[in-house]
Amino acid sequence: MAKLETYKPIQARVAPKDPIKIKSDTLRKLLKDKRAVVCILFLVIVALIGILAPLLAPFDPEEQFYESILQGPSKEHLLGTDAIGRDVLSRLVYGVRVTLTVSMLAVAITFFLGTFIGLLSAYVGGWLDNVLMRIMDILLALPSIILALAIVAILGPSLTNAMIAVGVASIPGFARLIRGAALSIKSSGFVEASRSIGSSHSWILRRQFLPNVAGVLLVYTTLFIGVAILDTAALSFIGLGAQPPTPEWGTMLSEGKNYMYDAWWLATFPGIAITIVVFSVNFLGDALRDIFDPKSTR
Amino acid sequence: MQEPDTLDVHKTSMSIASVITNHLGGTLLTVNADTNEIESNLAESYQVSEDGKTITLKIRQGVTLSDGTPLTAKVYKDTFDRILNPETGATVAASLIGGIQETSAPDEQTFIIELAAPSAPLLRNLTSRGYLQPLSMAAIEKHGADYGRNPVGAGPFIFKEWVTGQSITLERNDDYNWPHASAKNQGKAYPDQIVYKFIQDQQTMLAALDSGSIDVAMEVPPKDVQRYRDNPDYYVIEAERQGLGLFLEMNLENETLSDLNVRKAINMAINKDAIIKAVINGEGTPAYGPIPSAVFGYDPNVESYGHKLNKDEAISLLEQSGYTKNSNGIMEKDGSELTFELSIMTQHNQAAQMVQAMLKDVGIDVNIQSLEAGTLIEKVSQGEFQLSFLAYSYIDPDILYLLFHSSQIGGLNHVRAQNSELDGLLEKGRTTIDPEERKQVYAQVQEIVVENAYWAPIYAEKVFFVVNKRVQDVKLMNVNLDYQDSWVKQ
Amino acid sequence: MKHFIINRVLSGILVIFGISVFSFLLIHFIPGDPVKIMLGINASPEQVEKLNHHLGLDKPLLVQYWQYITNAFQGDFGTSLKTGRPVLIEILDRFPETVKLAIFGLFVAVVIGVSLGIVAAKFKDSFIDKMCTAFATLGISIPSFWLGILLVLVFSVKLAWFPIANGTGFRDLILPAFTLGVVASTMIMRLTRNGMVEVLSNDYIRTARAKGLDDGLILFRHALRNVLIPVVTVIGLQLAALLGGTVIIEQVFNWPGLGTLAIGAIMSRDFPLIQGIVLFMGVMYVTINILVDVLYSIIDPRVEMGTKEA
Amino acid sequence: MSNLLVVNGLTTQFESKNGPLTVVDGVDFTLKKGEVLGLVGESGCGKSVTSLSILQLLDKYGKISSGEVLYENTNLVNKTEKEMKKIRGKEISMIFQDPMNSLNPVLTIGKQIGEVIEKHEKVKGAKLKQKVVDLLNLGGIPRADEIFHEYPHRLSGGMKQRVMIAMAIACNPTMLIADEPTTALDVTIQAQILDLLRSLKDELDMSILLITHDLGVVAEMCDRVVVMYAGQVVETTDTRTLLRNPRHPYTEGLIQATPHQSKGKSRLKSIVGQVPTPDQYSPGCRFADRCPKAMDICQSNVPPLFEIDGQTSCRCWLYEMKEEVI
Repeated sequence: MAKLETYKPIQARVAPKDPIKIKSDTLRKLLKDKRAVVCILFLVIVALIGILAPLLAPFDPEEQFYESILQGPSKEHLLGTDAIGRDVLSRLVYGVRVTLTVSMLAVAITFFLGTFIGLLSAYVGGWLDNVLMRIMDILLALPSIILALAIVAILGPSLTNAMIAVGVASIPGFARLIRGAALSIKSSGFVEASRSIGSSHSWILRRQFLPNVAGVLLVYTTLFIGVAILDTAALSFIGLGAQPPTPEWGTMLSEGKNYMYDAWWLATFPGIAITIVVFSVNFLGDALRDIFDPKSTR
Repeated sequence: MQEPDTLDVHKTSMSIASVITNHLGGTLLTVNADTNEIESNLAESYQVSEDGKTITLKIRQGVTLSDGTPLTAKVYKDTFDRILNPETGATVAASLIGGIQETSAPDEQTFIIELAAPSAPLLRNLTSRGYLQPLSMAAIEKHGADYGRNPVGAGPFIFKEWVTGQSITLERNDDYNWPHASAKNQGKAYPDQIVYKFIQDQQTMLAALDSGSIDVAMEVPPKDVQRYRDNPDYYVIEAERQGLGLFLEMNLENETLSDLNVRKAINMAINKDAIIKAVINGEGTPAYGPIPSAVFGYDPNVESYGHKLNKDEAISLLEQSGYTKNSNGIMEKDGSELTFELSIMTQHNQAAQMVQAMLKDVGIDVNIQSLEAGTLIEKVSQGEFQLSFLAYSYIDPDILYLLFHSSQIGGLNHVRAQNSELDGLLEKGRTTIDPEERKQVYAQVQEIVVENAYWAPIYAEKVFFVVNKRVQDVKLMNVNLDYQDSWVKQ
Repeated sequence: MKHFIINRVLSGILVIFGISVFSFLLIHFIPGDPVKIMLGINASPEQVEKLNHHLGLDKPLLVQYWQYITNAFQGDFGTSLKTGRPVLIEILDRFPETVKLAIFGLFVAVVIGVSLGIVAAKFKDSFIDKMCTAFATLGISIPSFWLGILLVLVFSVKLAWFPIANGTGFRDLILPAFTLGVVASTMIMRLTRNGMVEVLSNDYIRTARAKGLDDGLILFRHALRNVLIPVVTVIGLQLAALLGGTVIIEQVFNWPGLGTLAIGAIMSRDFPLIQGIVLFMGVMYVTINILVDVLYSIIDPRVEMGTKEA
Repeated sequence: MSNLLVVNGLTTQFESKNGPLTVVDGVDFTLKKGEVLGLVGESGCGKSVTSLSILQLLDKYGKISSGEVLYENTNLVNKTEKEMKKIRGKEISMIFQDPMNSLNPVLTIGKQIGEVIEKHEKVKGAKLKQKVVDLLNLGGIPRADEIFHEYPHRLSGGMKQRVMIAMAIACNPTMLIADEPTTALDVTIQAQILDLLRSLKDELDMSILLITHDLGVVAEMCDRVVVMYAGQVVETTDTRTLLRNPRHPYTEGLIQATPHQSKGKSRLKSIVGQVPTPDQYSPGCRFADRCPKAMDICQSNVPPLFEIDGQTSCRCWLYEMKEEVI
């Protein structure tokens, strides 16, 4: 039904034919790849901005200047002020903290639960695989906006609940991807080989599965960070995300929408911020995938 | 503007449905725009009995509904019976004529209403357009459950088409010649057709207005009105909203809020002018009492004894109650900080954040919880809240009964006011027919509400409509637009 | 073939049943009483009580669910609490608009995606290839609602090329479909590119060239059909997503699709309508997935129905 | 017999990070009408690239830098791509080594053969279908009308190669280039395919350029042989002379390394070392460092192609006294 447009097609973006393995010389390759370096640098800078927000932000993000409401970019307010006279630049800077923490934690939920379900269902297979996959089907069929709305409505609107909603809504997609990758490892012979020599299940999972899936995990996790940021913004856009006065980019964008005609800067700057950060995360994800994917077409 | 749920005026719970059905039907009585007095309309004349319990109305001759049924007293009797009949599950219409025990139509022209007790608001309610219009029982049987999408009435326009999710179209009723007295054009309405388009988002509505795909924009947000006042191609129609634009409710069952000093301090901390300027672009007036000047019974000297902005006195009041400012600037008493949860609807985000900052100045810490409409209404009616923003609109002071009468806890009496003297006055207000006397009663009601600071009223606002100059002479008939005299410059 | 479809349909029904149970419980946990919302703030407690009974909302959950399922089998999905009209009619009134937007959006996505994919593959590792991939990553990174707002601002307000909120005709369809298309095309573009690069390096393309066939014929008859296989899955996935009606795009463009209906239903806690919409989405999602698998075997003869990993 | 194809000084280069690599270096040979010419050498010596250069089927990194390819006395090298398209599959057609992947998996056999005829001979509908079925029968494929509708993945390797052959002879070309047609097949199928090729050659009066590394196949099929090493032709002679009296040490090495029942149980000798890559060529004879009979001169300068007798020529300083063949 109403789909958050972003995450579902991720399955199609990465069609792992062979298991992506973490190579020992990964770091060297990563540093060699120009794109990855640029993205990592940019993200580090963004993270720094977030951490040093109190120093960098010219004003307190929640301070209201009643006499300078809805002013365009000017000397003292570089990116202008919003509808109750708060400095847009300061809110964007503090917004980094909110956006990064929320997306990181949301992806953590997706990562842990998704990987667990994906690996379990691929490794055990049989009826468990079937049951788990049918549940995933149900969650996938349920329009993700309804799933997110329901979670937020039950737990009450707050940033943490929005984060949980976003995290949970991405689990089915993530789990299916991991299951796909794990299945291709399982069928590639050496798992049967090691089981035939009597190695224990936990050993196989730790030594065989995880290193091989690790590459895939890293790639998808990076891609899903972008998705988490967009989905949190989407939730805020329909008023169920961060609570006022938290300076969350999605809320700022949706507030900006109401001033589309007279205060263009309110929607533009958060929009650009989201796009750039998500772009760099996705670009990094692509670079990682090309590094780990032995049959990279590059 | 939202899509209505149904056009069956007895069953709808959305005001937009009454706005549209206004054009389809007429009212028994009407309110004179200037004198605010009640005048005859579809009822030529009306008499109220000595004890105020019986109202006799003479129905005007020569009026027919759009499906051909002639308008008679019997039509009104059947309509009112349908409202009172619990099977219909009538909504707003039922609350408007709650007091009626029984109606009768001895002959073609006389329609008699019997009341359990004299009800002052009833007469005014009979002027409310839309909800109490005469309906054709034949049409209701014919369409059955689908009547909501094929309404019939005795108004200047006839229902033509409803494209789900998009628009409702009304076309002119050519044999209409019984408009209200004050209309210049006494014949059929000039416009051939009215199309109501459903546009959820206000900015998109304004974009549609600018691009010419709509001529009239309803409920235009105050911040955008100035733009159209300066634009020669448009003209703005404004009216006082019959109700408070924004007020802060305080839950008396909350232990800290039960202390009058705290409630007064909150009232005095709020800078109403700053909020009016920021939130509604200055298009409103500060409110000191529970009802705005536009509603009958408003007592002007509320503005004198109402609580004014006075930070120092607010702080001293809190100190009187034993609070002292702690290290991080928040008032504290026996170790617990003075903090409240402010539950609001998302559209009040902006005002909430301003109030939050203002209360912080006097040492009251506020966390905002922005909920969507459904959840908020549920929480406030159950009393699961401390502070909450709300707005209301109602044509008669009797709304105060629903808001403050102790019997209404669980309904609109969110603050859980239980004041016997207030209850008595509210009941008296309902049954006093004589307007002057009724004003006295409501003056006392307002005084008690303000004294006890059950609320912190913030502002009364105006309702704005913007019309493209292409369409001339769009008039305002008690808060709703009337197109009887409107014509289009070709 | 038959055996495969039957077991897919069975598992599909299981999923739909799961959806109905899951969404029924989910909805009832959401706080907010539909009647109170419906009657608005002027409602007195007695009226709320009367209406609750009238609509049968005061019965225990299980009874309500059982009643719902038995009616559903006879095609009666209950009536919307808000408008009193049968849920099925409410949905079918809105569904054509969503289909129009979905199909047109997908069309834009496929046209942009496939063409850019082929161009990028043809000029592999060239500047053009890098540009196309960057565009694809950008397309996935832009918040689609912001893109929508920008397009409205530029094309409808400033340039007035496209009307705003004046129905769902062809000219109104262009901007929303383009917004959907741009975001969706990035997936298709990436897959087509990678698929095309791989296919072009295959021996049978060299055989086709050895037969002296024209480049166009080789590209479309030989190469594209092989690339279609992975691309079809993503198109299927996206069609299911788009048919779900994208809430946000519909709100930005004031499009009367299922997305807006769903949001309205949730806001007013119209349980039967929410239930109906979710079920409708589930059925559509399952059918499209089965269709994609069938299409899969038509395009790729090597796929014997049933052996392909679902 | 008149010459069908004359290759003079053909040089093909591939772009690479550190400058162009010459994979085919000044190759000359001629293919006479009705003749089967073997092109022999270890894998990596440039024989496949030579065949692809003739039809200009190189990928976008390779190009013919010099030399000419005279086919019925027109030079193919300076023909436009459009003109080449008329020749490929019509005048000269080609079959490849790995049949498993040479047929498009998503198109039926009938379609893939039919499209050649459609392109070159504008035949359509039922007539086309009949022609394809005849070709399948000609190719020795049973149940031709069923196979017509069948998809490649349902056929065995040998069957697919037969389809490839049917496809190649669809417009009865005057010349067929077969790039290691039987290498990927098992021995029994190999013999059948070679018989098929031989019978088709006679029936359609078609000459064949047969690329292989297997001297057994050469012995069975070829009239004359060209031996290539490291991008150069090192020996050209008729098959009988080659097997009985190989001149070039590399050719000797090849023969000793090929199992044959005449050799009984004697151990096979393999040529020491590997084929050098283009950037490792020695200035002199490229086989020098692997040649048991290498002399000083071999290290320093490149031996020309010496004409030994009317039939044979050899690029080796051992035969220096014979006068040179430019």
